[in-house]
Amino acid sequence: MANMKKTLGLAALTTALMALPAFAADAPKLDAGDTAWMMTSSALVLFMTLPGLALFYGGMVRTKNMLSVLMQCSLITGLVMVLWTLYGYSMAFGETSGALAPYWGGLGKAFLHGVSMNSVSGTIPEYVFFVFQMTFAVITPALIIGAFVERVKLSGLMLFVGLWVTFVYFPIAHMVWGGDGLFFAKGAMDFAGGTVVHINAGIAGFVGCLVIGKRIGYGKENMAPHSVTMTMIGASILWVGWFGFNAGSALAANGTAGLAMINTFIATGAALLSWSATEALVRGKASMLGAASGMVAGLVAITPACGFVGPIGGLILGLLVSPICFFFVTTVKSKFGYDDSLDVFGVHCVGGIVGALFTGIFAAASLGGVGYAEGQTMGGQFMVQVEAVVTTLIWSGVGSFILYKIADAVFGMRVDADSEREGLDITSHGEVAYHY
Amino acid sequence: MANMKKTLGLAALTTALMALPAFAADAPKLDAGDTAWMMTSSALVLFMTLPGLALFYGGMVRTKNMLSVLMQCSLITGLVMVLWTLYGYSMAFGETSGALAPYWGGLGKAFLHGVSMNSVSGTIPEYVFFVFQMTFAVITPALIIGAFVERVKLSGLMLFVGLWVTFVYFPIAHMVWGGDGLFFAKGAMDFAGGTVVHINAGIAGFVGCLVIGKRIGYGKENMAPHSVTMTMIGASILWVGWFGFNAGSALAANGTAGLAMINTFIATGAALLSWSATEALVRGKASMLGAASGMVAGLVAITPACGFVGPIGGLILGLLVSPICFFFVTTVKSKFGYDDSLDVFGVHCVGGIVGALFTGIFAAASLGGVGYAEGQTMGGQFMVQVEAVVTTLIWSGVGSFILYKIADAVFGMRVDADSEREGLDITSHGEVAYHY
Amino acid sequence: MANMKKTLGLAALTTALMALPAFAADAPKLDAGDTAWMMTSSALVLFMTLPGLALFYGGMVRTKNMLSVLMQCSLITGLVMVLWTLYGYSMAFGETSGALAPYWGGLGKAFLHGVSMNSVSGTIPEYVFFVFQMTFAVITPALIIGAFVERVKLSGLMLFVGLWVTFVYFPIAHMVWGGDGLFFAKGAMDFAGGTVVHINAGIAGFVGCLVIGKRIGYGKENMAPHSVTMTMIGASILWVGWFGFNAGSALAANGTAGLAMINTFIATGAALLSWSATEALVRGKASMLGAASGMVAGLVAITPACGFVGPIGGLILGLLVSPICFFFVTTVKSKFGYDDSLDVFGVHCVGGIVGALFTGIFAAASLGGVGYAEGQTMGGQFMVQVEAVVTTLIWSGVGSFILYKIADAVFGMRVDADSEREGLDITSHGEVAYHY
Amino acid sequence: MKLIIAAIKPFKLEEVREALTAIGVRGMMVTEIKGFGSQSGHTEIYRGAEYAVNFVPKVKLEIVVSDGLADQVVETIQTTAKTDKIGDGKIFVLDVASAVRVRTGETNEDAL
Amino acid sequence: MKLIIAAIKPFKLEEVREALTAIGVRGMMVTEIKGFGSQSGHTEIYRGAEYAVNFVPKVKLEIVVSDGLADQVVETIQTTAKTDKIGDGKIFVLDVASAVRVRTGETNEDAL
Amino acid sequence: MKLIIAAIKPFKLEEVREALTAIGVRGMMVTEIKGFGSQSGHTEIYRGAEYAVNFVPKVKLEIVVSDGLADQVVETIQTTAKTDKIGDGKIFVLDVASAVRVRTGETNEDAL
Ligand SMILES: Nc1ncnc2c1ncn2[C@@H]1O[C@H](COP(=O)(O)OP(=O)(O)O)[C@@H](O)[C@H]1O
Ligand SMILES: Nc1ncnc2c1ncn2[C@@H]1O[C@H](COP(=O)(O)OP(=O)(O)O)[C@@H](O)[C@H]1O
Ligand SMILES: Nc1ncnc2c1ncn2[C@@H]1O[C@H](COP(=O)(O)OP(=O)(O)O)[C@@H](O)[C@H]1O
Repeated sequence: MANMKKTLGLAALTTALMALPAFAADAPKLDAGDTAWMMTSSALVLFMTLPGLALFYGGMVRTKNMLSVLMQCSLITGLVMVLWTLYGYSMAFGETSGALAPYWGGLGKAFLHGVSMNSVSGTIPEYVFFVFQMTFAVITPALIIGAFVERVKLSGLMLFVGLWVTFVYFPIAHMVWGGDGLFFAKGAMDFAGGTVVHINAGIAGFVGCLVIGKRIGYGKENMAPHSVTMTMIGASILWVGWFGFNAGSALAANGTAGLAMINTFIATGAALLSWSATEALVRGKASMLGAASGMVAGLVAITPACGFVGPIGGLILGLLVSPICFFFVTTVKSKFGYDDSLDVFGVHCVGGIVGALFTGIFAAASLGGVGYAEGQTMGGQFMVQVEAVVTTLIWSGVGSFILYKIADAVFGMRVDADSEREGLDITSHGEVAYHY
Repeated sequence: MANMKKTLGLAALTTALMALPAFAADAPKLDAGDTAWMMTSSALVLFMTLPGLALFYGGMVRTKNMLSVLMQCSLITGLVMVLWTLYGYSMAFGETSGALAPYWGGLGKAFLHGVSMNSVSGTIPEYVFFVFQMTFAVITPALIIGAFVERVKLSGLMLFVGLWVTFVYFPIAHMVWGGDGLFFAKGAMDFAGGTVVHINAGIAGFVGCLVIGKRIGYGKENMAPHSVTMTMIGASILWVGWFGFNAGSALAANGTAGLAMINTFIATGAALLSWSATEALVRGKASMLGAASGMVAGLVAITPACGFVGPIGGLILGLLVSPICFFFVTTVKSKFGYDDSLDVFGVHCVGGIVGALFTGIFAAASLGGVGYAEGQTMGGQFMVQVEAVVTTLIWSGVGSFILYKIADAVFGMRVDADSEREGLDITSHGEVAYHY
Repeated sequence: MANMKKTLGLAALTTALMALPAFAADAPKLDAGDTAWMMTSSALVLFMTLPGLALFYGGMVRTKNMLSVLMQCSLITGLVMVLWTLYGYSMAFGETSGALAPYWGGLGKAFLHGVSMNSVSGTIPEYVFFVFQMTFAVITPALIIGAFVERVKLSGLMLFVGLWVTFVYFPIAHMVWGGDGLFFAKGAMDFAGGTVVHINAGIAGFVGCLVIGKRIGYGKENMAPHSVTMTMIGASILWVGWFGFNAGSALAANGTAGLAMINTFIATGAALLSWSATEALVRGKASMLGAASGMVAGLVAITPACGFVGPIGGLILGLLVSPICFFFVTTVKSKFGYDDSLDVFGVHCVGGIVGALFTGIFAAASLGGVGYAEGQTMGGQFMVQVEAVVTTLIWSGVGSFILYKIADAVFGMRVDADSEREGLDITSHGEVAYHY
Repeated sequence: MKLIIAAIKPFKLEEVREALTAIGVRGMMVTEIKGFGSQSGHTEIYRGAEYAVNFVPKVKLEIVVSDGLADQVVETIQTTAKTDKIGDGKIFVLDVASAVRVRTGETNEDAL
Repeated sequence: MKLIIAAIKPFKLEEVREALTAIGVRGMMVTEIKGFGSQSGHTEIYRGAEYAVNFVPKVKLEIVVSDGLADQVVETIQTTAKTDKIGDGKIFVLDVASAVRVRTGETNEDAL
Repeated sequence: MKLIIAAIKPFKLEEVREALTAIGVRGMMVTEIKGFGSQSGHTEIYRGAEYAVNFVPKVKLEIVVSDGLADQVVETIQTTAKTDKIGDGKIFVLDVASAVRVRTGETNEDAL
């Protein structure tokens, strides 16, 4: 998301942004309207994870694993909130000096040290800024699990998540969003976290499904979603919540938020349509699961772009992303045979990359976008975007691999075969989802 | 919804409204509080359609058609968003001159031409005004499908919806809400779209179920709702989302929005109770499906009234509407034998008419309402309301009939008998909703 | 919730609060940002009841009683809204004089007499204040039903609820929140209604399950939740909606709201984790139902505390509450053998008491809280909290007992054994929840 | 006594039940089953994965009747459940050694 | 060997299973069924539409036992499942020609 | 003709169906059941309440074949469904008196 400093940085270069009243004020002062919107946005982003993402994913697994998915999302939520409070916020948004300053924010704000009810961040209470950012830290690792549900071991997963947010997410968040962060200087455009959240989680999931291996019976047994209804509810909630994610990333209720919002509507509607159209062309029938996948693909792709591209750019981006993701979740996945169970890679990583790259293009003022920083060209910006994507893929890919191995060595990352057969709900949680 | 011009027009006549600070400002200037509320409202109205309406309807069909309902709502959402962006917004809210100006807004704002991040509409970004209005355009055709689910053909339906929004919805929206619109001059009171949305969709659905015909087995086989739970979830989400629909129609976070909100609470609670009381009296038992129906009936009836009548007027309107709708969905429907499967006519059209007519009465200052335009009497206003209702019924009824026939000729509006028996989920979408 | 007067009262004593701009203004004037937040909050609290609480509870009962739970929540919503409009608001927030003034607000505002679109309460329309408070009055009796679902008789329940809000809830709300209320003078700290809502409902439920008796087959037959998925959805919605409940209780979008919000996030995340950890330690497995219970326990405990304690205090409170509630719903309940079916006592009453008492401790400025009123000490405040808790337990416990007996004498509070066996959905409502 | 087992199309259940009641059948057990036979199933596709579902939803009736009534029951089912389309179902008849009514302990034909 | 088929009230399942275990039954198959009999169903109304549901939820047990045990099984079910109310259920006994245990290939009484 | 009733592990269904098709079985009825046997169930805990679930999900096949095919069907099921773990299931064979195809009225072996 565009934190204050970042937005101010870009604003200096973009006349459009300078006209907004919010930026006219010199000394930051709490604004009730902005605060209202950011509290709403924070609630919306939590809503995305619980129950949004949990249902989107949960609907796609078999009944016997439903609760394990809901539970993994819930526990990740609790764990990351606690870690964020203890040191995560400080690592990501604290300020430190010295050689490590580009990589983390230090521990100065650990345990919310020095932050009070009267602390203000931009025009909103710092507490609200804290929770808004926290909801991003929560959903990112929750996204990862889609790649290896139905077989992952809970203790190993929780250890992995604790390590991953500490060594991958918090540092990357600092590098991208922290005013003195490493990537910030390079001028990569990522309005609401396409890189930090989606590419990051997508590649971590991909590595995870390779490390953990395929489900027993994969490709042979029927692994049809146990409730496409739940998946549709989840996707819809994701859409609604994503307005908080994207328009909330303006950190104010202003014209930029309005731009992020209109894009989050139009690109998603377009992606929904184009996924369905692709299915109709390729298979003769458009499925609800496809439409839900299209919604999410559109949301992912517009995330980095939503505050930079114009609505027609958003529309085109939405139309483009679905066929590309469709190609990955059908052709590419089946060709290489990895079991990325709920297509975290095919939708989040690929959709995130498509979004990041096209942001570099559609941000051009000539294409209806807000324009580039002074002196930057489309080609130049595109290369910056490529660099940001590649760096994230490598950092998160390699980091995740190491952390999976550690968690695997300590607790194991996979349940035994009998438990997998019987289902994680009974074997890991001692309960079953439905008694109709 | 009360667009700026309209509200200002009424405000000139109503001292109550003149007192509001929002209207004191001369030059429109972005207000963060109003923007926060309108972004929230836009998200809420999308929430009404996905997953609200989709679940409300989907719960009432048989399992084998669940996904088809969810899918129809999703695809309509995507399609109308794209059309709204391309030309719908311009047709409805653009400005044009000449003889056709009362009927449409021209194509001056097609592709969002001339609208930028800095464009302001009232006190909110025009982008936010755009998306708020878009969510209304989305839900209206989605409401229609309830009349003929479980047998409608997807391709025919999508063609119909594309034509219908273009030739029925966008023009009516312009006529009612556009400052130079035909009906606007007549002074019809419709705060949040009872006419444009509910009567319009209700009559279109009614014509649709007559054109398409009854479901196979209608009246003989058990067509009980496959999940009243989903219907209840959907109705609840509709209620929550409707605060965006109604209070958002004030286009600001002010006293008028507060009035719309209190009415949306009280009328709905009253209608829920009175539907249940009616059932208890007539049948000895009050059902959850009835309570959910009552909620929706109350919401529909209060829609035109919510910014004009006082809370006690709203309470009475809520108490009245349910028994009337109950009479239509039970006695009238079974007497005439049409298969309006989910009672789009009986709830939306009838409820909308009840609301429109009583708005003309309860708006009287003597009855706690905001009062009429200068020189208008209760009788006079009532006749204006009747005229608006009848005009909409005819325009939409006839227009829809023609468009159904066109869509039927091109793609067909109904699936074949075997597909209907087997269920649309498998035959139209190649998937099934549940694998428990 | 902290109504204006109360907050002002405390503010006078607390330098921290005095710094907030909202309190600098002399004459109350409508603020669009505050209004936006309070309308959002009102919608969120309705969302908590419908469908949040209804699903949280409904998922835990057997299929045959699902609709009865949804229906009880719905009917209570409608009934309390109507009563609140007729006289409840006046009783709770009206102003009267004389000896009874500490106990009720009179009938001066019955039927919303004297309240108009232009009435302002603090910085928001009084209509919005009205609906926000109404949503609290709605959810409290709905909470009670969890103690005796699956056997309660609808007519008796509705009579009980009507009596209960009139003679227990409205007076207690006045005593606690009314500026001239009895308890107000004593200085009890209860930010968002831990006493009025949770302890109050919890003890009423407890008395109810004793009066009504155990379910047939309790302890012998399998009474496993019919859908833990629905319970998880409900708990998640409760969490999201609770931001309206807690942060909305600041009645403005300011730093206090931000504090309430951060606590509502962190305490809940911590409680979710600590319930799961407790289960893992005691039983070897952490369940989804447990995590959902932990969420709710955390939300309940933080309710009185959220505007007074610091985030680390909130974190610790969250960690503490779950093991205590766990002990009550497992050991204590099975030891005494009462059938508090969905643990209204064990979670809401016990959690509410834990929250109320710890509020008295963690509010200390030395522990990161906002500090006590001038001259108050930690020990002194703790005793005030104890007194408030005990008074509520007695008032509500005794009052509820009498009202159950009246309702039982008039209509009966329990269905006959055959109806209970067959399930309330068919026997009380004439429908069944699912036809898969 | 005979046990008659029939697999029929689900939407025919109500009609068959009425027809059987008319000829004096007083009880039966009905189960939702997945039928496999010459009627082909359908294909479901979820993202990349394609599943051929070879089973078709059917309803199974199990009816115990006296020997005398058995033929008539079989015939009634056959004529009522028939739609002349593939997948209409099958009827099987087995011998029953004895029957008991739980409520009264009555046995054999008295138990039906 | 005999196949004993019983339709009983669902809430009696656990009790019956325990009673049967006590007399030496070591296996059974349990199916949720819709029962039709003299116990009447109920009416559901959804908005205008009224549906008479003639079926009542029952549980069907299928148990194969040696001939020697069969009578005792029938009696145990009858006495345990009995509530003296209409709809308590029926028990039918059929002859079984042979039995096999999948895991070991053991046959007939050894397979049970 | 024989009625072959088999209770097997659910994930073996597809494999068994294919194996049976290969030897000429052209139809069957499949039901999801709860099995009780030596394979133990599991325990579920919901807040305070602990439930021992003694049943294990199984799939029941019912197949009517000509007498000649019966042995081969039993053998095929036995070898295909076998995993050598407890709970693999049972196969029972009963005599069938007659069969009818609903669509055509064909009887006995012609009906299969
Ligand atoms: N040999 C069999 N044993 C048991 N059930 C059978 C057998 N053959 C068919 N059935 C049942 O009868 C149903 C209809 O059979 P099918 O072969 O599809 O159609 P038809 O009877 O019209 O030729 C199947 O779905 C299955 O449930
Ligand atoms: N002739 C029959 N064949 C098969 N099952 C039967 C038969 N008669 C009754 N049943 C089963 O037994 C159950 C109980 O029978 P019912 O006639 O209602 O009660 P009762 O046995 O007390 O007279 C029915 O619901 C049905 O499942
Ligand atoms: N006597 C029986 N009658 C009917 N079904 C049985 C019987 N014994 C076992 N079954 C069925 O076979 C399944 C497997 O039996 P079980 O005893 O668990 O394993 P195994 O056959 O490997 O010893 C059971 O779940 C049950 O469905």
